[in-house]
Amino acid sequence: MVDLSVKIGDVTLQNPIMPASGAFSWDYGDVIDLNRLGGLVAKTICREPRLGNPTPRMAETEAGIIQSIGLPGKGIDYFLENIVPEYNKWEPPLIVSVSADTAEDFAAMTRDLSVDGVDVIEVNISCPTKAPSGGNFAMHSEHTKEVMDGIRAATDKPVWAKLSPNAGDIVSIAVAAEEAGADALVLCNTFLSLKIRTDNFRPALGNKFGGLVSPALKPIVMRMVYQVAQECSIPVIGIGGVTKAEDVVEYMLAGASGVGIGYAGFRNPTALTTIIDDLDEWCDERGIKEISELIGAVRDDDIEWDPLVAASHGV
Amino acid sequence: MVDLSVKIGDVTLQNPIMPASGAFSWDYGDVIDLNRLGGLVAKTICREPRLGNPTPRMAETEAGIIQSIGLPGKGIDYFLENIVPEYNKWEPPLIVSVSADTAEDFAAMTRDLSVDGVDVIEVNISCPTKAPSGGNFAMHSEHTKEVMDGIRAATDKPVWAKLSPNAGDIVSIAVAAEEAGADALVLCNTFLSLKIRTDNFRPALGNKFGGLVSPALKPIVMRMVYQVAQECSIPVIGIGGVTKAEDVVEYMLAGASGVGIGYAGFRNPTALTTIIDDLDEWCDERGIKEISELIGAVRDDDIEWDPLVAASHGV
Amino acid sequence: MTDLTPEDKYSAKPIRIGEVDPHPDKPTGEFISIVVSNDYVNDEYLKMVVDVPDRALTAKAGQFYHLLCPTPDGAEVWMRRPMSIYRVDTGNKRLEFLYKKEGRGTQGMAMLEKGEEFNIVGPLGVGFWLEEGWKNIVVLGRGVGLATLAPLSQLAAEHNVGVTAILSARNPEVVMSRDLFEGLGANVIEVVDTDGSSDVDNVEKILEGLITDGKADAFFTCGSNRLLTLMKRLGKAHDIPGQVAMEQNMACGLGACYICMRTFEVDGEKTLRRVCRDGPCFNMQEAVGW
Amino acid sequence: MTDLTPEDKYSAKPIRIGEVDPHPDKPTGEFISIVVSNDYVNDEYLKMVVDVPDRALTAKAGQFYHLLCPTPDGAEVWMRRPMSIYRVDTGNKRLEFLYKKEGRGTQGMAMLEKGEEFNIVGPLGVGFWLEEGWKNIVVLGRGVGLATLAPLSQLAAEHNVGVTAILSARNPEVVMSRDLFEGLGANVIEVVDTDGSSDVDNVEKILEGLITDGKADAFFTCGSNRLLTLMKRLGKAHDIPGQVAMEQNMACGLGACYICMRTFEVDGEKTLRRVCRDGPCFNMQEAVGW
Ligand SMILES: Cc1cc2nc3c(=O)[nH]c(=O)nc-3n(C[C@H](O)[C@H](O)[C@H](O)COP(=O)(O)OP(=O)(O)OC[C@H]3O[C@@H](n4cnc5c(N)ncnc54)[C@H](O)[C@@H]3O)c2cc1C
Ligand SMILES: Cc1cc2nc3c(=O)[nH]c(=O)nc-3n(C[C@H](O)[C@H](O)[C@H](O)COP(=O)(O)OP(=O)(O)OC[C@H]3O[C@@H](n4cnc5c(N)ncnc54)[C@H](O)[C@@H]3O)c2cc1C
Ligand SMILES: Cc1cc2nc3c(=O)[nH]c(=O)nc-3n(C[C@H](O)[C@H](O)[C@H](O)COP(=O)(O)O)c2cc1C
Ligand SMILES: Cc1cc2nc3c(=O)[nH]c(=O)nc-3n(C[C@H](O)[C@H](O)[C@H](O)COP(=O)(O)O)c2cc1C
Ligand code: FES
Ligand code: FES
Repeated sequence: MVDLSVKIGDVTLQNPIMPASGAFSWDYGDVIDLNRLGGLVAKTICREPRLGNPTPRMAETEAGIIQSIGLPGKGIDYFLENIVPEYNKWEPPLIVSVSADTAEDFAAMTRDLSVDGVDVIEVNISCPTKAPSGGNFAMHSEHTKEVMDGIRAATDKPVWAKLSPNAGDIVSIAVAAEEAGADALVLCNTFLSLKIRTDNFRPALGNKFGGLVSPALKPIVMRMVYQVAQECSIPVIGIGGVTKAEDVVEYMLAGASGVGIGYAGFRNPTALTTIIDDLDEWCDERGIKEISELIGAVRDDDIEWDPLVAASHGV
Repeated sequence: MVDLSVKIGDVTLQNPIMPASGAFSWDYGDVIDLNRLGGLVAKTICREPRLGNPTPRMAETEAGIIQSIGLPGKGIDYFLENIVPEYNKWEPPLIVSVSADTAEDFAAMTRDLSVDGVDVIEVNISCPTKAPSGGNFAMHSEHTKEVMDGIRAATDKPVWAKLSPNAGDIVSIAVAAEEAGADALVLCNTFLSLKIRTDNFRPALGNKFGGLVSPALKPIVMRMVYQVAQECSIPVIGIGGVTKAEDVVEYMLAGASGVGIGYAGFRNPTALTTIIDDLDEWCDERGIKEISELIGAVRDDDIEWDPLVAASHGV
Repeated sequence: MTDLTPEDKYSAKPIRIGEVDPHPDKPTGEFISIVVSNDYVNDEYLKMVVDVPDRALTAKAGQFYHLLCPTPDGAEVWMRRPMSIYRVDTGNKRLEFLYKKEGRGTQGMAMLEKGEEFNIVGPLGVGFWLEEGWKNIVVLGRGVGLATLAPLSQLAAEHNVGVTAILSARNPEVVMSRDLFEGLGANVIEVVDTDGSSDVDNVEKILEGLITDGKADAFFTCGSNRLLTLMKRLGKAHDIPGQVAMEQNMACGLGACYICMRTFEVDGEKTLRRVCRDGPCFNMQEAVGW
Repeated sequence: MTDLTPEDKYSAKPIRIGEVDPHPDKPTGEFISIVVSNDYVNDEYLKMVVDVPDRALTAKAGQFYHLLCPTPDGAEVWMRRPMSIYRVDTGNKRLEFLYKKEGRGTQGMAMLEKGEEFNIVGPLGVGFWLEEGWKNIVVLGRGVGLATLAPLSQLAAEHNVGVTAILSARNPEVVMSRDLFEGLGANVIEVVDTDGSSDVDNVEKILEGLITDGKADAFFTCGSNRLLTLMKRLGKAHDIPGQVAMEQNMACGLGACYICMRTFEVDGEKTLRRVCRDGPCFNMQEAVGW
């Protein structure tokens, strides 16, 4: 028996597998047993009810989709009254995700969400289609610091900061979030993208821009997780392109303590629970007793840097 | 007959199709007729002979490859004496690509490369595995400005600045390059990435990090090309994920005046000339007489921004 | 190294025929169906028949399945494609889909051959419903909309409700589903473009006749904005309730992603609803045409 | 919309059998070959025979083709796989490859069936060469290295050069290429692990014997570092020239990308060379073993 549990700060997850915000809801309980997941992650909520972006909100690309949903929802009051109880019917910890347009409202919303039934507050400071200072704070370390300071002061709940792959220097932003008191870092949100249809010369999405979601992006996020895990001491959660147990292992080797999964659950609603099963088996076959051993276990301390030596080692 | 020619500043290309630096050499003349290409783009050259990075230099990923070559080469003297004449056996303009570790050497090398037989100098200020101020200047607008100022002062040849998709604010960097006098902007180099093998827990590349090359990335670069073309008035060349004529059309609609092609030429050495043929046919079928009509022709001025109206339009 | 299979790339535990169902009580499942046949019914439309595990047979009229189509061009079809249940054949434990070959997904679907596996998720969404007191309903559809409406004839038959089905098509050859409707006792009226009988004016006359004859306790439609607009207008004028099945492109199909939004008007106020979970079958008077 | 094919995703104009060759004088081409057979020769190795357009037949011993393998797992095989020419059959206009089923690429290759198309680029690289005055050469190979060495027997036969081929294998059953070497008049010596005859010591004795008998004007090897090291040592001691075919993973295969580097030692100085263009066949004394 493998111990799949991981600790993200003070929160213990029974396994490192979580859905990704916005790509999941309790509706998935129609297909799989949600009690098996490491955590339940709600769709990002905003203060006021929002319709979201114009349709089409999704289009297929070469290797995945671009999407632009626009954070639709019924607002925070409805969320607390109806959606939190819906998730609380299940056992895994509830991670709520929140977005706001100003640092003040971010803090206020975090405070308002700090209620029983909410275990973790994930702050989505990286909505790709928003301006750097209006919801996409994670594009700059100063904005990150500012918004995270307010958030930290507003709650005693664990706060996880979701960062943006569109930022140029992910490490400085991660460090800013850590210094402001984040309990964990979630890497990453989606890649700002554009698809233009060659049949009618129009953008494929109603919102013009959208976030690219594709298994192909995993190596980019893997690099970010690795870089951030080297510099920060709080846990990192890797999100991007996980479709199988080996992907979870790879993220953990790079330094992640857990993963989030979006696309794979669209393709196969049984993906998340299957990955948990496969992860268990993968560890078992290799005699790994505690999956947490894998965190940061990449073997990169004895790389052969002399090209003349390396290229004599064969294929 | 379609006129496929495009103007990049003062340089006229017979068609918008060029190879991408580092993914091409005159050796491709063993398979295709290089005289058909819009331009010939040489591998980035550095001042001194360099071995490059330790092997393995390439590994397959979910949807493409990561690679880290490390700019090997025989140095600028050998380049001028042997490689420029090799390319000059063919007719299309020669675009040489150059990299240096300091702004001073960048300027000096640009000067040294400003010889007969060289038509354009592409400055690779975006080598992904280098530090922001040591070859990867395009991570910051100030570094970009500084290095480009020196380069501009050093030559009268057309200078194309190759930018990095790893930068957070591509527009500010493009603007900096334009203000410093670049004649065109080349978007983009590769995405800094990491792959860790789950069989031996080691990085898949000898250099640990590498650049991701994948058709899947095209929507990200498309967004950058669009954003930059909106803000800058010098021509843009789109590079990333072009594998077919429609991809060229899409880049042009977004604002590009030409494209560079890497991966597709590895997969199919006949790709570049085939794309030229297909592009000709694509325009012909639609009655497009001059391909330059497509530049920036995306129809995005009458987007329906009201989600209630948009979502009543059907699928 | 053991041989690789597509299962090495994506993780899933779809339920297979004959296997123990780990979640027999859940409303929706990921299933491996086996293609029994997949043939053209005319130039553009195909009918696919698949063997399915038991739970997949719980699908109701108007519900849909979300289909993982194979690739026609080497690149993956990244998103599932929603497809209405055309027929649930509980006796043979089979499902049927009637579909039009359009883009990448349906072209991939058309490549599937007898004996091949086809991963399907469902049943999904809110189907059509029959209300107390409805004795006769009118079903009006065109093209692939008929695939969605066809199971209504079965539902109605089970509830002893009479059905008049008006099937609209370009020409008599492409009128589909006639057998399915007739087989379950529906009164079928064909209208076609070639003789002008499918004109809105003529269809309106037919509908008015049915209303006069007391054959129209409720209206059902799908697939044509022209026909929806007509039925909405007549329904409003004559106070006849109705339902319409709507379409929108989808990702999750389960209600989580908010990609599949369409506009509805409720008490004079416009709002967005999810086609996959709030529908695809909606109160016709609330649907906003396109 | 017309039906999609994989050609809609990637652009290429490979030359097909019977088509006019647009570049008859170019040394390398992208070709569509047609699989004639693709069978296991033992548990791990397969031999593929393909029909090819004329120009593809210009391949020489030691040169290779770059193969666009189909996917075994749904994801594309993103890079071509280099594979030596095992035999050029000019009479039947066929090429043969002998290959070991390893990872994704070769697993995909093993799936190809008679009649299927296989996109190949080549011939590529510097092959083996015979120098004036060589009357007898010794070829020493193991496993898949023999695929690379086999065409040497043909080249030697054409130049009236005698060949002694030492074929090393795990057990007598998996000794491959015996027929190919013998058919062209080579003297074949089998050494196997099961009776210890493949031990370096024994192979060294055999080589010493051949040197003494004047049968070793040049050495050729491929595929085993142990055997390369042995031949290098003996070659150096007895002043016998030699060639070795090297391997490295590749992208372009044409010399452009500098991915396929291996270390060589020339005049006491180490340097890197491209396997695809500077090789794959190199002066044995310059090759650095692994
Ligand atoms: C609830 C529901 C039931 C349906 N039932 C049927 C049916 O029984 N028979 C049938 O032929 N068709 C039906 N459709 C339409 C069917 O889903 C589309 O024809 C199909 O998705 C087209 O995919 P494609 O790849 O062939 O086309 P493409 O145009 O290449 O698809 C591109 C994208 O747009 C989406 N898309 C395109 N057209 C539609 C559409 N009309 N509805 C939703 N998404 C679309 C695709 O799913 C895909 O994501 C139904 C749609 C819905 C929503
Ligand atoms: C010039 C040359 C000639 C060759 N001739 C033959 C031959 O005739 N028969 C034969 O069985 N094999 C031959 N090989 C080796 C063959 O290329 C590899 O076995 C094959 O590439 C493995 O691919 P894979 O996807 O099955 O394995 P994987 O391990 O999944 O491949 C992963 C990556 O590593 C590369 N790679 C792995 N092993 C090798 C290798 N030994 N050499 C080069 N690249 C490698 C692959 O091309 C791919 O890019 C030759 C190699 C070279 C360079
Ligand atoms: C339809 C959709 C909606 C999303 N909505 C949100 C959201 O509301 N909040 C958020 O933080 N991320 C959102 N994301 C991003 C995902 O949480 C995740 O970061 C991304 O999908 C990458 O993971 P994947 O490769 O496993 O899909 C959304 C993604 C998708 C596809
Ligand atoms: C093997 C390889 C080597 C490369 N070397 C260089 C280089 O020397 N200089 C440079 O500016 N870009 C280099 N690039 C980046 C390409 O020019 C190009 O930006 C990238 O491959 C994206 O285009 P693609 O998607 O068409 O491959 C290299 C790419 C590859 C794959
Ligand atoms: S498709 Fe996801 S909510 Fe409807
Ligand atoms: S594979 Fe590109 S240089 Fe050898």
